[in-house]
Amino acid sequence: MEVTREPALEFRSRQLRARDMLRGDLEGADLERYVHERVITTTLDRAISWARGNSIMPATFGLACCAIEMMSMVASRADIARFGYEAFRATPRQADLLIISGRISIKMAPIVRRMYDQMLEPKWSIAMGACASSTGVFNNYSVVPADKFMPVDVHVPGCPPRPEALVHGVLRLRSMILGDPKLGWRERYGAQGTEEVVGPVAERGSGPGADAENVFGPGDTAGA
Amino acid sequence: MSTPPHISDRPRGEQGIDVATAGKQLEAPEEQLLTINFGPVHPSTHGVLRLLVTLEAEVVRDVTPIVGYLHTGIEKTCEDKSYWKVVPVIERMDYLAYYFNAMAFCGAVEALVGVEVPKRAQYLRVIHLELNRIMSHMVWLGTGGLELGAISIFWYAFRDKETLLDLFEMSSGQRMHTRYFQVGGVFEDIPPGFEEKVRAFCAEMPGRVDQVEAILSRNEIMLQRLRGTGVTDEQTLLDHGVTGPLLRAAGNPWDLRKAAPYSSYEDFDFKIPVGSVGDNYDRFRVRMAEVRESVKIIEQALDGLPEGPFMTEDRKVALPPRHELGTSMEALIHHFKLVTEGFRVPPGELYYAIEGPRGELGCFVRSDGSAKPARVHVRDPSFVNLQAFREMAADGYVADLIATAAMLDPVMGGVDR
Amino acid sequence: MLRSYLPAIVFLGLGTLVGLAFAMLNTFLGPRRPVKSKQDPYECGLPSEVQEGFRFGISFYLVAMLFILFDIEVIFLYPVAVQLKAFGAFALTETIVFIVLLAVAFVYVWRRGALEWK
Amino acid sequence: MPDATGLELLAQEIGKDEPDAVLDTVYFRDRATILVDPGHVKAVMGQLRDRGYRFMASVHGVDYYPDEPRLGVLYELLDMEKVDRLTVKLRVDIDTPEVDSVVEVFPTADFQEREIYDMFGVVFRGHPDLRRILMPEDYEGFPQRRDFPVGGEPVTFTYNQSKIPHYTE
Repeated sequence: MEVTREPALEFRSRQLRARDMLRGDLEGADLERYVHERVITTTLDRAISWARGNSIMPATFGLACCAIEMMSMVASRADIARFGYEAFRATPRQADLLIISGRISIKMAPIVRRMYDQMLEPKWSIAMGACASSTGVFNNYSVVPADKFMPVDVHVPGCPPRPEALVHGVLRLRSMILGDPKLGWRERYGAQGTEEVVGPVAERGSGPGADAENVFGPGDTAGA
Repeated sequence: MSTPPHISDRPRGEQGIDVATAGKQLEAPEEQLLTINFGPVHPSTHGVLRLLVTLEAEVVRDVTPIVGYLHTGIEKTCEDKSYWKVVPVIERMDYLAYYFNAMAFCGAVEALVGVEVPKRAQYLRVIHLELNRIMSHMVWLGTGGLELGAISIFWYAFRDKETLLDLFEMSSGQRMHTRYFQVGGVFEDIPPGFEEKVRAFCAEMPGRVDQVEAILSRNEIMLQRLRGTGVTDEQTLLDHGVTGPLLRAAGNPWDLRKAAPYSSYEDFDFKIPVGSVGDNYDRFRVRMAEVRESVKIIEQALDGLPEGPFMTEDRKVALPPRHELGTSMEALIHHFKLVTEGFRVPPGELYYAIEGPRGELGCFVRSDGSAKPARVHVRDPSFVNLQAFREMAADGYVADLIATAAMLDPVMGGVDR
Repeated sequence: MLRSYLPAIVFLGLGTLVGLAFAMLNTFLGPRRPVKSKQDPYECGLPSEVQEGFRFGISFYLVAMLFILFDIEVIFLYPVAVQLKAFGAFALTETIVFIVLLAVAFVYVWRRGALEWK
Repeated sequence: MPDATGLELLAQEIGKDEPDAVLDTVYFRDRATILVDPGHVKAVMGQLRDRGYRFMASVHGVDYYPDEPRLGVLYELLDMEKVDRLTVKLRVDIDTPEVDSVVEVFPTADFQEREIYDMFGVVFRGHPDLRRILMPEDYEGFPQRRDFPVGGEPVTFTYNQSKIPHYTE
């Protein structure tokens, strides 16, 4: 299974051509093509999304243990300031990224939803940690996953995720905003059809998971 | 307030108290008083603490802490897990003192089962407990500095916190919630390079504390903000059940590590820092001095670290070592029994208290003879200390309210459980 | 005569243009998702109970007035400080008189206790 | 810890002033517990406070599901001078969960009694502000009782995937 790389323009070759252009060694057709590629073709949307992607201001919204790792992300080792996202705004009026760092109890859910509603447009949200993405360790009466009541763009796994994992999540969000989301592992390695949740028999089509039959009888949770 | 459709259909009557009249019984004329939410989403409430504050211009007339916004039902979840599975759940309760939660629970269960923890495991536990106490004080220092305007202190404090998390990762494999303590001892012996790294940390830590003290302790702004604010006398604190650095700052040297030594704390000599006036400045100095004392304890524990097993030999409770499984049949049976169902604890109930970074952290465990605890309750110091917040913050300025909340250091995971 | 003011006018025009652009840019480019609770006042995540007609205490205005007073004084010092060499000793004495006048006002305010918060 | 004989002496002393207040004394794992009749809990607490147990560490509720007076309330008392711990326990039936509040004697019981009311439904008479503290104010049911389901979401697997609505609907 060969791996699909980015389009042909390798980073190294682009760097060399930029250097030639700066030195003035690039003329004729090469110069035309270079200018055409770099300057003219950026549409207004891509320019705006480039500006938005590089100027995200997260909201200081710490809930539980993940907030401590979020603070470590701002601290000196896994430093988010390298990407310009260290300006944590206290009010939703000035923030456009809501990092839900911690477990959301049913008493806190309407407040998280209200905080998300009162944020600036365009806004994004990251469900940090297992408790915000799914209920994590606490699958009980009092914890609500973030997807239940608000749209979530990036789920960062971990309990708590390492600061580097959160920085990776934020960078994944940035590449989503810039319009070329990084390929998920299924698309990159061509593994569609291995999802463990297969549709009902009627809609399964012919993919590898099509002939999955239920080992346990309905309602039998002995294996879980 | 109509919430969007896909929020759960439970009616959302938020306001138990009638907020409009909350501050009315005070003597100031009505239109002067403003009752406002110093609410769950606030940069200086250390998590999701909500303070219903009644203000008269800048003076706080009345403050009511409203908690519960991080209630995760941990005690109910513990009743559904076998004993050795409870440790990771209970560690996520007070998420800055995870070794202390595990120590309280393991201490209670060891007392119930009657298992004896080997000397080396007790020393390893003391080392990790004191490292965790320093880490908890560093996070308090970082966030407390942010609230008092000393922004750069956040980076000083979190630099030391990162070294500590490296040590935890080295000994147990994970930065936070390490599940390093087991009922009957410790999960793994410390790796070879661990001792040198801890000694290096202990060598440089007092210098770091001196740096912070040089910046903060004689800083005029800090003195103005902390000295004389949030003053509470010792008897009020005792009536409200406050323990830990808050009580010691008021002059009462009550520390369970000295009063009722557990896990061989009696082998180490260390002093208990005690304040005199009981204001925020004393609380600040007491915690900084506690960090120095913890470093002393760690060094003594490392010097006196005995050889021997790091886990109890009682196979009914502890997993047999890996190599034994290949040879002895009993080890295989014990291993199978422990892994599938876990060990059974004779019926009984008891309360076991240790000294957490914020006060007395007690764990009540009741067992009904099965492999799952029938009831686990953790007496969290922040939850009890919050009750004295009204005595500390009433009739002060709003700025003093923030300084007092910073020095109280409530961790909402422990408060709401 | 108009020529000597041209740079100032151009500067003023550009200033307002750029200011307006940044203010209005978001309304044109940003997506619109009107939600009922978006316009409500933000009170730490909870619906706000404060009535609109709430009157602030008088001490707030007092502090604001004093601040404006002494802030303007500093603003006047900047141009003098920049061109002190050009004006020579005359400007120096003029500034000292200006500062002494305001210092007298400051001492009066201080003695009356307007700086302490009642 | 008051050892076994000390516990008996203490129980008799309390019994003298408060007739039939002490129902039973338990000495388990060298920890002393006094079982008290719910009606006399405030008087017993006052006496114990005068006898030196001036600090109350914790108040917590327990649901002894199978055996009969189901709800239990435990008070952990601490004598700081003699470093002495004592547990006062009382059992209340689930249909009439009424107990006197001890907030006048130990103000630290305020939040903790509200938590027991919130989690178990034990009503504390005379409590200044008995409301739910951890759950939303309009929540029905008492979560920590043994008959209250743990709740939570069924986990989606292949076999039950069609029965559970799609995760984010």
